[in-house]
Amino acid sequence: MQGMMIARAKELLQNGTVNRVLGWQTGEFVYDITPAVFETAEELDEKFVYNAFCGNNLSKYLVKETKKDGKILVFLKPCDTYSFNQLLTEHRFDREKVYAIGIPCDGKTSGEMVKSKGLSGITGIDEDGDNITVHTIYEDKTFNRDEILEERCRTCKSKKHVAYDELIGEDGEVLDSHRFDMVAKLEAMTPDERFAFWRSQLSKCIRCNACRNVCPACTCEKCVFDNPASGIAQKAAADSFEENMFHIIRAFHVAGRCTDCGECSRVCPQNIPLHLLNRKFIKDIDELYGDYQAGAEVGSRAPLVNYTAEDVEPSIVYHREGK
Amino acid sequence: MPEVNAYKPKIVAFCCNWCSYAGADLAGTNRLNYPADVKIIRVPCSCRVNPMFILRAFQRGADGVILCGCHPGDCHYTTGNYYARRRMTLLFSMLDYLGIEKERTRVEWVSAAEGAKFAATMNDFVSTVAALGENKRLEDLRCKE
Amino acid sequence: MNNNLKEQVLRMSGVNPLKCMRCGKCSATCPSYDEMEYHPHQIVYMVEKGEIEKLMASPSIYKCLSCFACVERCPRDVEPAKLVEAIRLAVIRQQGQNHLKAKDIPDLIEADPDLPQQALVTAFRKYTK
Amino acid sequence: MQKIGVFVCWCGSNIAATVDVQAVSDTLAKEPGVVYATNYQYMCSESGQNLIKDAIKQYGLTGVVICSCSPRMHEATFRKAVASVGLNPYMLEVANIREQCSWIHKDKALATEKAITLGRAAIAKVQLNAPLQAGESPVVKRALVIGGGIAGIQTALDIAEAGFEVDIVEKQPTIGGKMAQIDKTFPTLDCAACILTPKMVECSQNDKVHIYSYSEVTSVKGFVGNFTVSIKKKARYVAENKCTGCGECTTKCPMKNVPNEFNLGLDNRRAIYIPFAQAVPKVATIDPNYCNMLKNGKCGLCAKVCTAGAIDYKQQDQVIEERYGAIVVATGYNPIKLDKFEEFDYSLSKDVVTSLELERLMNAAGPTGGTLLRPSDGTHPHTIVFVQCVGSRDTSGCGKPYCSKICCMYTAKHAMLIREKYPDTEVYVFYIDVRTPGKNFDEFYRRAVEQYGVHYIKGMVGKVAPRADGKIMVQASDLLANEQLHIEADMVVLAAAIEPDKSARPLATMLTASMDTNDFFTEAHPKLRPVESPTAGIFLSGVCQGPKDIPETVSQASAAAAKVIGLLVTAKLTTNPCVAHCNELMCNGCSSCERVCPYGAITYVEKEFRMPDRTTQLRRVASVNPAVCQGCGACTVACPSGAMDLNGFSNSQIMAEVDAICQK
Repeated sequence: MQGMMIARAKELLQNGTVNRVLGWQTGEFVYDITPAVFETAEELDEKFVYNAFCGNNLSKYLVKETKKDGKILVFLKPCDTYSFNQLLTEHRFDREKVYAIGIPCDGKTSGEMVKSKGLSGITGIDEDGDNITVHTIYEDKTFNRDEILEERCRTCKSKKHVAYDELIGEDGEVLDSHRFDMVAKLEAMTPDERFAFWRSQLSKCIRCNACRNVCPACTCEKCVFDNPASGIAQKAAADSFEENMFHIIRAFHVAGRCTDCGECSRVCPQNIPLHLLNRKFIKDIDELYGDYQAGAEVGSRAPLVNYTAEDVEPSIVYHREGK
Repeated sequence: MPEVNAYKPKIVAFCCNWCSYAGADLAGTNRLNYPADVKIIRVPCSCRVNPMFILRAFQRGADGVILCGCHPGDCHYTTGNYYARRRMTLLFSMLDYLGIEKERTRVEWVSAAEGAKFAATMNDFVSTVAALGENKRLEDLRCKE
Repeated sequence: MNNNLKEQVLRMSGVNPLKCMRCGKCSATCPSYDEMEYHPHQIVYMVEKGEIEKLMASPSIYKCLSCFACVERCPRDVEPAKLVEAIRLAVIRQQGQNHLKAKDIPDLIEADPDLPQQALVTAFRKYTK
Repeated sequence: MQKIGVFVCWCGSNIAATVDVQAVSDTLAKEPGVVYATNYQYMCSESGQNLIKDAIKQYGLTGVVICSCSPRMHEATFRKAVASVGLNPYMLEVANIREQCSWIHKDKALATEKAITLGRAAIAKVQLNAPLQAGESPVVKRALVIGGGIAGIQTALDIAEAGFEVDIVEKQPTIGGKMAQIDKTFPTLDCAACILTPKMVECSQNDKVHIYSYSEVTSVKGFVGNFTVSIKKKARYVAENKCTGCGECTTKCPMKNVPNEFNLGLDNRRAIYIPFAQAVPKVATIDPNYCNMLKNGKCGLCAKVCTAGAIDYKQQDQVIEERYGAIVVATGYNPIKLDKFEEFDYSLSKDVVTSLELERLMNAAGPTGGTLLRPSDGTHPHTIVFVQCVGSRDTSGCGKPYCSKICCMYTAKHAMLIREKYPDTEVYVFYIDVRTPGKNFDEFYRRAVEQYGVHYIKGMVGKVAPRADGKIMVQASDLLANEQLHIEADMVVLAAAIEPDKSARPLATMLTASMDTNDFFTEAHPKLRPVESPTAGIFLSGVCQGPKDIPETVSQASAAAAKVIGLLVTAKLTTNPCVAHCNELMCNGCSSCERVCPYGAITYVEKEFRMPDRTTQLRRVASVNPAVCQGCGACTVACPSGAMDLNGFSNSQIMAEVDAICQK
């Protein structure tokens, strides 16, 4: 796959369709993948990678990259295409300046996931059908895919590309993913249990802002948390409003726009399951206002900037199932 | 032992200028009592109320927050309360999901003619919130244990 | 005026006589009107004034057929017939004695196992102070 | 930091009796930014306002907080006062310590504490206020009157007299409304048609007045001074400009059995009809529910007899769009349906009629030619029973909780007219209360009793039962004699409650004008602004606002017209400066705000921005049209980046209020 992608990227550079390529490269460690922009065939050969560690959603980087001259090639996994469409819906970049190639994805793992299986000294990773083989300086170890996939990939919502100029490999289908199971489990708890759960999780937050910085829905020119005029940003910890409410406010800001790509949880250094906040909103929206998948199509009207005269009353919250 | 009856809940009520604030005025004109714990903030429309304001109130020590607007279909700005309705439904559901007592938040549609409803709503809301006691949870969601 | 009795009648009936606007439609509609010393609209007013004993002593309350025409037609939802029923009950209760005691019930059931429970409950409520 | 003055009003004893005003001003004086605090008996009085003005000058105040009655009451008064001494009027905030504090609390300590908190919130808000400049918007010099009854007619004529164009939209084929159906009017007993029809004719002849009859309002967009209204002209299948109103067609049409709604179904009309002789416009209308030609293409008789060639079976509904500066609602009323009152036997017995039906039965132009006859057998009635308050003052759910106001007087009128014309007739009126507040009203009612010998009986009718011999048994109570009466009557007349026309509720939604629970339009203030809706540019005329008789309706109609004229003569309207604005530096151009804006006030522009690295960048940013924006604030919450904010109710202002209220 990686080879095909490099070859096609070179062609497109060569024939002048694009002048840059947005892809992935290895960081300090092989599992430490970072998004990168390549401008020459040599750079592609030298650094471009695509393997089971390449979880990063590249769509967000288009906001900045399309401000530059020329057209850019971007590789999009199925779930990235939803973010891609959502950003287009919000007029965040110029579609004319992007050449999008859809690529298949059988789910991604992470350095952390692999290390949790007791491996160290990781030197590479290979995929073969349902198996993923991790190479280390000590041994090669083969796993069944499901064993080491990230949570978001185990509950993958779609293998279907909803936006692309061309496709490498086969397109997949929208899946029935059980991704709301954990949300439902939380909903079934007592309020005390839920509160205990969330307090223990949110208390871990160190406010590194990684979740916000990686989130494809968080592309604001200026984030409210960085803007004293918004009334919620605090330079010093004069009060704890922002600290306490950061994740709730952020989840609300992206509600109806979040495509559930799961990047927030992937990058959280404290392993806070932030996607469970976003998924709660998505689940509620689906249940109360009808199924809605952000980014499924360009130009759709997000549920929070929409209404029907017959919408449920907020009091439904008091009457719903659960404790 | 502190006095049990000394507890007075802090209630913030956001009222839209056209219906509910006028309804509150009517309650006053008709001398309909409700507890002094309710403090009203006037906003042009229920759709002006950012969930941020509600979170802010809770975090600053409010024990209950209620949003009052025109009845759906009667919004002075035609559609404002429809958006408010969705926003608040999702916000309340989220607060409940976080384990915050759901009875601390409420939306009520009160028209300019419903002074009695306004007073009754406030009486009911204050007693509901008072029964829950102080709001500790949102004030300290991220307590370092 | 016996406030205690008035309280009791109001509580039992659930009626608020202050809602009455004195239109007299209850009396206009009452089939037993001519038999009565005090007519439905007077009964409502007398309850409001607290003259319950007068009513308890009057045969009027037993002339009421409980047809509920007054309840049906009252434009203010006052429900005079419910007041009449409450006054009758007040008479029964004032007669004071417990005509049925809790300890009597097992014997009653034993005596007639087919006795409907509903009848027992009603009797207990009616004949107990 | 602002220099804030705090002014606490006693409102006589309205506030001072429950709130320790001295303590409030003393405490608030210590708030940060407050340089002056005082209290005074009546802040809204001239001397109170002078106190504020002097303090502004003396202390160089940059912000003012008034702790007084509701801002809905006197905010405008105080703004004007501070503006007169050069302070921007939007640097003033009102803390509502009367309606929302002193009037609802009894405990002085608690009320005082609350008043202080409300004052603090207002101070916190003023700290963040910025001077705002009101914009201007033009006024379309044309008014729309919805409803062509006496209310609408009077309003339209008064507006036209001042020289402005005015359109009347009436859903019936003719203007005239309920008054056209009435025989005589109280308390003068002059003929209704003699008053009304000249006014109707004036409407058709005045070139400033344009009548859209048989038409309905289907949509209203825009705002005060600049409404765009769609009016649907229903097809009447007769060309209005050709029809001469000769009436030939209405006598030749073979469909003779169409219930005549103008006579409340007491007689029949044809499928093509002119409602009554004095109709304006005097143009025939084809009823598509009964016309054979329209239903199955057979007949065409009316087209054959029409010498003017006005019949047009192919006519279509037509939608007209027109712009107006002001809209007057005059949608009127109808008697309620009486199907829930089976005890009065209205639906079964033809001789039990409503008062409006009686009007037609006594009208010279009515089905009986003005002779009062029983609808069942056409005989003269000798005993007539009137029942008052049928469905009025009814909280049981069958009727309406309010007093319909006009019934006492028209019943006295009917009783009097019957006794005058047919002295052999016995007339009984069953009443709960006789309400006659109005000039010469009580005298009128007393005349019915003293001069005409009408039997007024305090009590209600409980049962009406027709007998096989055609008599109607009426069972009623006579509360003063304390007896139950049984009267053998020939006719029973029910004073049915009146309710707002059914078209009022959807219209209110279109106009975003508020209504009460009975579907009457609410006025902006019962005493200060009684003929205006709280929605700017919408005015109220007649029964759509509450039950009224004709004299009162006409006065209110003229009052509404005066208000409309006042608006239309204004060259430019100052617009509310509390509108949304976009901080372009933060705007993402995501279109969320545009989607929630009900007015289409937000558009997008491509704009160049200088970046920190000295490059320039073209970005799509939102731009608010302040003349169109009404300041609801929906966009401010939809905006993810917080670029959109609302003047006068900014994020930081509201948050400051929240903080002040929640302060420990």
